[in-house]
Amino acid sequence: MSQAADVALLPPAIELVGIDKRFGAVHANRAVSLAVAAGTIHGIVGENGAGKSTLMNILHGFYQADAGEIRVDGTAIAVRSPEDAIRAGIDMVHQHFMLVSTFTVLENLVLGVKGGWRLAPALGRARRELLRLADEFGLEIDPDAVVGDLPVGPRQRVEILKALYRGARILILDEPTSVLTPAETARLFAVLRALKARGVTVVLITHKLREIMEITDTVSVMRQGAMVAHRVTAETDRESLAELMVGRKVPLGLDKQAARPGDVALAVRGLSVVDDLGVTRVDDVGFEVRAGEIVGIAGVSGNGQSELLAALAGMEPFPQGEVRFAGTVMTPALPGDPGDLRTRGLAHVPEDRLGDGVVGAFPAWENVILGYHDDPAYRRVVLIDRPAILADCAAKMAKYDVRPADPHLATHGFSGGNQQKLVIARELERAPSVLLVGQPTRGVDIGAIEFIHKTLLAMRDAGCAVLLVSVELEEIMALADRILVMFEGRIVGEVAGETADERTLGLLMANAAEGDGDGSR
Amino acid sequence: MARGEAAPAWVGHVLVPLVNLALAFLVSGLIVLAIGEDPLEAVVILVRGAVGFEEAIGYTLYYATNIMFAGLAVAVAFHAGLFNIGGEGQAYIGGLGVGVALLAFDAHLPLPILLLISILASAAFGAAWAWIPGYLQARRGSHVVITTIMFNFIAFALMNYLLVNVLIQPGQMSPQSREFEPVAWLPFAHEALGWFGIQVTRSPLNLSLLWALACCLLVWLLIWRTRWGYRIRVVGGNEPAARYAGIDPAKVVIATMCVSGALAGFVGLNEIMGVQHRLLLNFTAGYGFVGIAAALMGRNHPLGIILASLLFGALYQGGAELAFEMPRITRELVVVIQGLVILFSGALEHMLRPRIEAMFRRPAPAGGEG
Amino acid sequence: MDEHFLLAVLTLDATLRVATPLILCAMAGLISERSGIIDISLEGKMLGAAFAAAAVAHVSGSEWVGLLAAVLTGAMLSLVHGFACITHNGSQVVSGVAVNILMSGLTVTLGIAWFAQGGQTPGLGEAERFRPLLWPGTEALREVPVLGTLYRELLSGHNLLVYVALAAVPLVWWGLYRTRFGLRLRAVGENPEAVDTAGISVAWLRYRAVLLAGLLAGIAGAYLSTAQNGAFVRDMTAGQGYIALAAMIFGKWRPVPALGACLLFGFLDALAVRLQGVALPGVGEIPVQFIQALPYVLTVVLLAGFMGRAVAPKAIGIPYVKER
Amino acid sequence: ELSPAVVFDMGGKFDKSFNEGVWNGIERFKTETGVKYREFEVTNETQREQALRRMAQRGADPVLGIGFAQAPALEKVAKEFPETRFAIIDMVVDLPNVQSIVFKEHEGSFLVGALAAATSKTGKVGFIGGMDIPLIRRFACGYVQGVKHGNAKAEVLQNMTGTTPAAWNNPTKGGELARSQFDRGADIVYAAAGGTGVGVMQAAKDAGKLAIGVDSNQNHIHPGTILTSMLKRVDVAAYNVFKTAMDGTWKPGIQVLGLAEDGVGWALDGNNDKLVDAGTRAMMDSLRADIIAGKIKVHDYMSNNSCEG
Ligand SMILES: Nc1ncnc2c1ncn2[C@@H]1O[C@H](COP(=O)(O)OP(=O)(O)OP(=O)(O)O)[C@@H](O)[C@H]1O
Ligand SMILES: Nc1ncnc2c1ncn2[C@@H]1O[C@H](COP(=O)(O)OP(=O)(O)OP(=O)(O)O)[C@@H](O)[C@H]1O
Ligand SMILES: [Mg+2]
Ligand SMILES: [Mg+2]
Repeated sequence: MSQAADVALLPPAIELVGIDKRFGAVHANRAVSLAVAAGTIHGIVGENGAGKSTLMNILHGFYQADAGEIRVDGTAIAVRSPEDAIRAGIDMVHQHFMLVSTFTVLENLVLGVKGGWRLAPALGRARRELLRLADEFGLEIDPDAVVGDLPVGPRQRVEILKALYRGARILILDEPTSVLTPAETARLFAVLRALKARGVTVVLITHKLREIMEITDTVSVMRQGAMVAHRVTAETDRESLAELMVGRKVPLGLDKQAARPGDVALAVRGLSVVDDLGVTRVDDVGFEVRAGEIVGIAGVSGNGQSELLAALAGMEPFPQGEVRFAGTVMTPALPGDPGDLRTRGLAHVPEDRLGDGVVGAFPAWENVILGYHDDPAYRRVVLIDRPAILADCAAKMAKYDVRPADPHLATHGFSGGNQQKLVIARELERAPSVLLVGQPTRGVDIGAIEFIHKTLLAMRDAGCAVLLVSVELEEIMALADRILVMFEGRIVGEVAGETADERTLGLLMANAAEGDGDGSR
Repeated sequence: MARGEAAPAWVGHVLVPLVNLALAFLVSGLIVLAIGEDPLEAVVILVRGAVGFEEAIGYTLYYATNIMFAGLAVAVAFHAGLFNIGGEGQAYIGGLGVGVALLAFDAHLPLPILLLISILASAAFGAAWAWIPGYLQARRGSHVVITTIMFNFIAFALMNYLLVNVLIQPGQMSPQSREFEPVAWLPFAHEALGWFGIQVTRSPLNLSLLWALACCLLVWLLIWRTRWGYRIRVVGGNEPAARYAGIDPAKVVIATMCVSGALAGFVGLNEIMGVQHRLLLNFTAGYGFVGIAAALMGRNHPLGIILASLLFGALYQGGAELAFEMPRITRELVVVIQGLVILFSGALEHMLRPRIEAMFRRPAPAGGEG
Repeated sequence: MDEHFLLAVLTLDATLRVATPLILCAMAGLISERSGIIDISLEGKMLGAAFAAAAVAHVSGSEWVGLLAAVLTGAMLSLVHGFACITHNGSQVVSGVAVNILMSGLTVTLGIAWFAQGGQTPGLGEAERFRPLLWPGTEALREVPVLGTLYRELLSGHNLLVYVALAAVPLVWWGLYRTRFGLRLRAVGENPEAVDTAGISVAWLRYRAVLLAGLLAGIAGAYLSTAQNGAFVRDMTAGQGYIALAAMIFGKWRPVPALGACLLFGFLDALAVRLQGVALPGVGEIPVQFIQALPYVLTVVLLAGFMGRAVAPKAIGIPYVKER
Repeated sequence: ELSPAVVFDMGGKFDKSFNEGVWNGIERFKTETGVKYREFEVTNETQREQALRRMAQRGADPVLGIGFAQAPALEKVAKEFPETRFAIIDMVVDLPNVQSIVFKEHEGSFLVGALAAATSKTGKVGFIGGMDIPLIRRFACGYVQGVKHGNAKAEVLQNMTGTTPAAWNNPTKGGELARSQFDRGADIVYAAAGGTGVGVMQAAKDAGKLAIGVDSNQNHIHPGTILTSMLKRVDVAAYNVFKTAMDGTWKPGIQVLGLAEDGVGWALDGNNDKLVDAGTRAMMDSLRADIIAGKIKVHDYMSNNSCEG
């Protein structure tokens, strides 16, 4: 990047000066200052809970800072609400999508836009503008699709279109890529570059340092609420950023031994799953997973991976097929029961941890027994054995470095990464014979990713059969011994782990996906 | 955030509720003043009438017993994510169970067995009345709020029919059954205390208070200390997670509604076996609805429900005393005061909380978790 | 045959009369709940408004001023409800219960204080009530067989508020689905954060929703005391607010199905009234209590048999708190 | 020195009928004698006993309980306070210190039924009760006999308002019931339903039909619309309890007040005299005389829990 040195000379589009924010006793932002030059892409990295989202939410007016100043194009402005921010041209794509899932794309688009009281003209205008934007940035989307029916990739496109439609000059994206496939990420970055070319200033939060290196001009690092470093991207590298974030050296590669597969632990034959609307989501799928190997399932999200996992875990009945595991056979006539499967040694890390994997309102210790609540070890006669569970929870928290290590904290009070660690601890610590894992590191910081990957490999080496579903190609390639590619409910290819590379896999997924370009349905 | 709480616990748990209560009384006082009575005197009469003498305490506790049962019923259902508005009907039918059982057996069996039968009958009848809405919710998706409202009306029609046509004491004007044999009367508190040589004034307070307190303990154990309660809370907290955990939400919903109905049915135990000693119309007197407020004010926790029930019991009894002593204060004005208490202590409980807690906040520990 | 036809028409006519307050309240509840605020206080608002309407109509001599008072009362109670659960994040159910209890006591207390008739308001004269409106041509069409009867009995001859209730349904529908305000209202009941981050005030939107609900419940109250009846009587709402709530849920929080549910309730009620004491062929005379329970039983049966799961607005009942 | 007390029942003293009648009577007593009384309105089953006992404890005498539902409580309390004089209306409590006053509602209802039959042009009349309970059946049964006596072919439509306590305070439902009866051809409706009757009378007025009031004289509510009111002189009864206690002529025992005792009757005043012509008046007088003389026997539903005698 030749213009790297110029970046610092450009006038700042936004300046945050001495932003301070407390949530109760938690000091989320400590006198944070940040300047982002106009027309550049600025990255923010930091561990889970470092205060990145808080800082950006303050810039967007969602939270109010306790102290500090926000300047846009050099003038201090008061940002008391998102309305003020939007008026100043600041818009944000939030970490958790801010979409109304029962609305269509178009309706979501016009939600925040001012204008007459009748809806029809506004929708008409939005439709035209949407087509134009889609054209200009390659952000195609069906304006009449109901958002709840869309896969995450297109959903995020809606979020970006929302901001563009409102005429954002400064666009904040909070972990936009954590839910995207590489192809989708690439398209997002193309959009960001196009925006940059038109003078839009972009702030990008991500945990993936590769992406920081790829797209940003400058980058800031946050740790424990404070801003610890600003760097010009071209003048730094992943290792030093990782060290700045975590405060220690983080090895970025995994040393993985060759697998020593044993007996078949999980056998799937002719499995089909049909959803509530009668659409076939999994179509005649068959494969085997052996003890001591990791089988990865790659694919663009929404191609049946979720339904496959749900069916294997006994959560979803299926009209066709047969699943053999630990001496039981699940068939349409004999549907499995998740509780029973668990006692036979099946563990399941669900894709959607807050949706399926935990009860948000429960304290951590209660979620650590979810699914295993009938285990005699957790009860005395009829009453549950609280001390035992608390001790168990504390042990798991220590082993998996869950922060804060407080078993009594409500689960939704943990960051997503730490929630994930809780779920993983719960499922892995039972020494299962078969482990189903969906998106194990979605939205998790690099320190934690490293830990989770190591743990999964250790499980494999201990003889567990692991079925890993992930949209992160990098992750699949790093972990899986065999990789199956799923497309439209079918398995369209298999690649050995050591020979796989991003190009072949991407091609497999892309070739197959040709007819379904934007993934929206 | 729990960790960040810097104000002492008593401020949140004692002071704030007291201030809210005072506020409710302040507004009530203005109304009392407006009708030309002395508000201070009214407060004195109200408080004295609620807790000032043995009989008053007896009545307060007697009302609290009913409200506890009804509140527990609402709370248990709430933990499974169900809004059971049908406590009134379930209590009514629970009372029917007690009545029918005692009419059948009171001449033949001793009290302990009759008590056991009555507890079982009220629970079974109440549970049965809640089972249908529960079943329909779980298996047919019929919204439990509608069905329980409907079942309240149906319960009243059923009871009206049975009392007027079947159970009425022959030759009686009043649609009520015959009086049970005295052996089938749940001992009053004044009688029970009398066994131990403690003399207190008579009141309708009876041994079902003990059962209510036992139920509070049992509900607490059930909800927070057993895996059945765990299942209930998982279903209420996150239904997909329940499915993930191998818990069948439909079964839990049905079972929880039955438990809820059984608890509501115990209102019938207190009223029919404990106080009225006969089956009669309208003995539920709206306790099922007050139970909703008590449960929510008590945050669906048995301890909170006990406190809320005591508050409501005191208002019932003190309010009656107030209407008795001050001719210009009608029973409707007492209802107004009750409404204001629910408004300020329940719905507006967060109004002053932050400000009051801020006044007592200790400086936050340096360098909070970040 | 002709007589049966007339009776059928008259039953439908009664259905309309009975359903009117239900429709108004169901629409009120729908607007409020679509914005995420549970409205158990329909009963109390309607009661308060009924009292205000009758009291003010009596004092002023005009049903219109009474209606205004009713609407203001409904709105005021909505503000109380909103203050508790929008501004102060109180429990919506507790707040609703409080309003109901408060109104049940306050209406009678004020009634005794002002009119000394035991909480009842003085009976209203012809000029102080909403009287039936006779549509033009009713007499001319008198002799036309079927149409004449339908026109005379079913369409014409209701008071203004009945037509207001009927008009409220398409209006609410239009408002909800065809205006920007409606879009935002529905959004805030599903995902208030999305509305907030779009730069729209969640609180102000919800306040407007509960105010509209208060207005409609106010009209329902005025209907009870100044149109359908000619005075306020204590607790005269007799649980209709709850029935309206049930109808709204029955209608899955949508205006037209909710209207259908209200009409169904009204019809079952009107039917039950006419079945009392009638000996049914084969069964003989059914005990009156069973007939009285019939509407409720049928509702449950219909609900279980023909209605899928009703999905409530996602954010309903949850106070919108950003920082915990 | 006399300190009388009254305990109203759940309907409350302003229930537009029965309790309110009592209230009117004792208010008259208060204005005439200047003696104040204590009062209480119960809100649930348990308060009856509490209130009665509290009255007795406070030295009230006599203590008047209103309504059949108070009988068990009054019996209990009267035993505890044998020195205190008690009275109960609508129910018999057989104790040496209790005066029980019951009315022959069926006789009064018979009379207004006969008047309805004589006035009806359609040969169909209606009856609207609050709740289906024996007392109301007694009203209905007497009314039906009166109607049939006046016109053997006449038809009586009957409706009950509800099954919850709201049945006594639901004018809307009352009005709807009345309209349904008008729709079916009735032109006179007798309401024995407390506050619900307000709606019945309003509906009659709106429809240009006639209504019959109950308990107290309700003719003034809509002059020209109320054919008559079936009077149940609880006001007189209540007044007498206090008055005799004051005079020292109070006696325990059972008083059955029928037409002969002027305990029940029908109301004729300036508000309805145009509705009842001279011939009809004469007929009513002779009917009354016949009942008193025993020439006409009005069957009491309570005697055999059936309207067939
Ligand atoms: N709404 C809130 N209420 C209370 N505390 C909060 C809230 N949001 C954030 N916090 C606190 O602020 C701290 C910073 O959170 P923030 O969301 O900014 O982290 P982050 O850097 O975005 O983390 P992640 O990478 O997990 O998204 C957290 O540790 C948390 O304790
Ligand atoms: N409602 C809340 N109350 C308290 N703390 C909260 C709340 N919401 C978020 N936090 C805190 O904010 C931090 C980040 O939260 P956020 O929701 O951004 O996490 P996340 O994106 O799910 O986490 P991750 O980046 O690990 O996936 C966490 O440390 C958490 O403790
Ligand atoms: Mg974040
Ligand atoms: Mg995050």
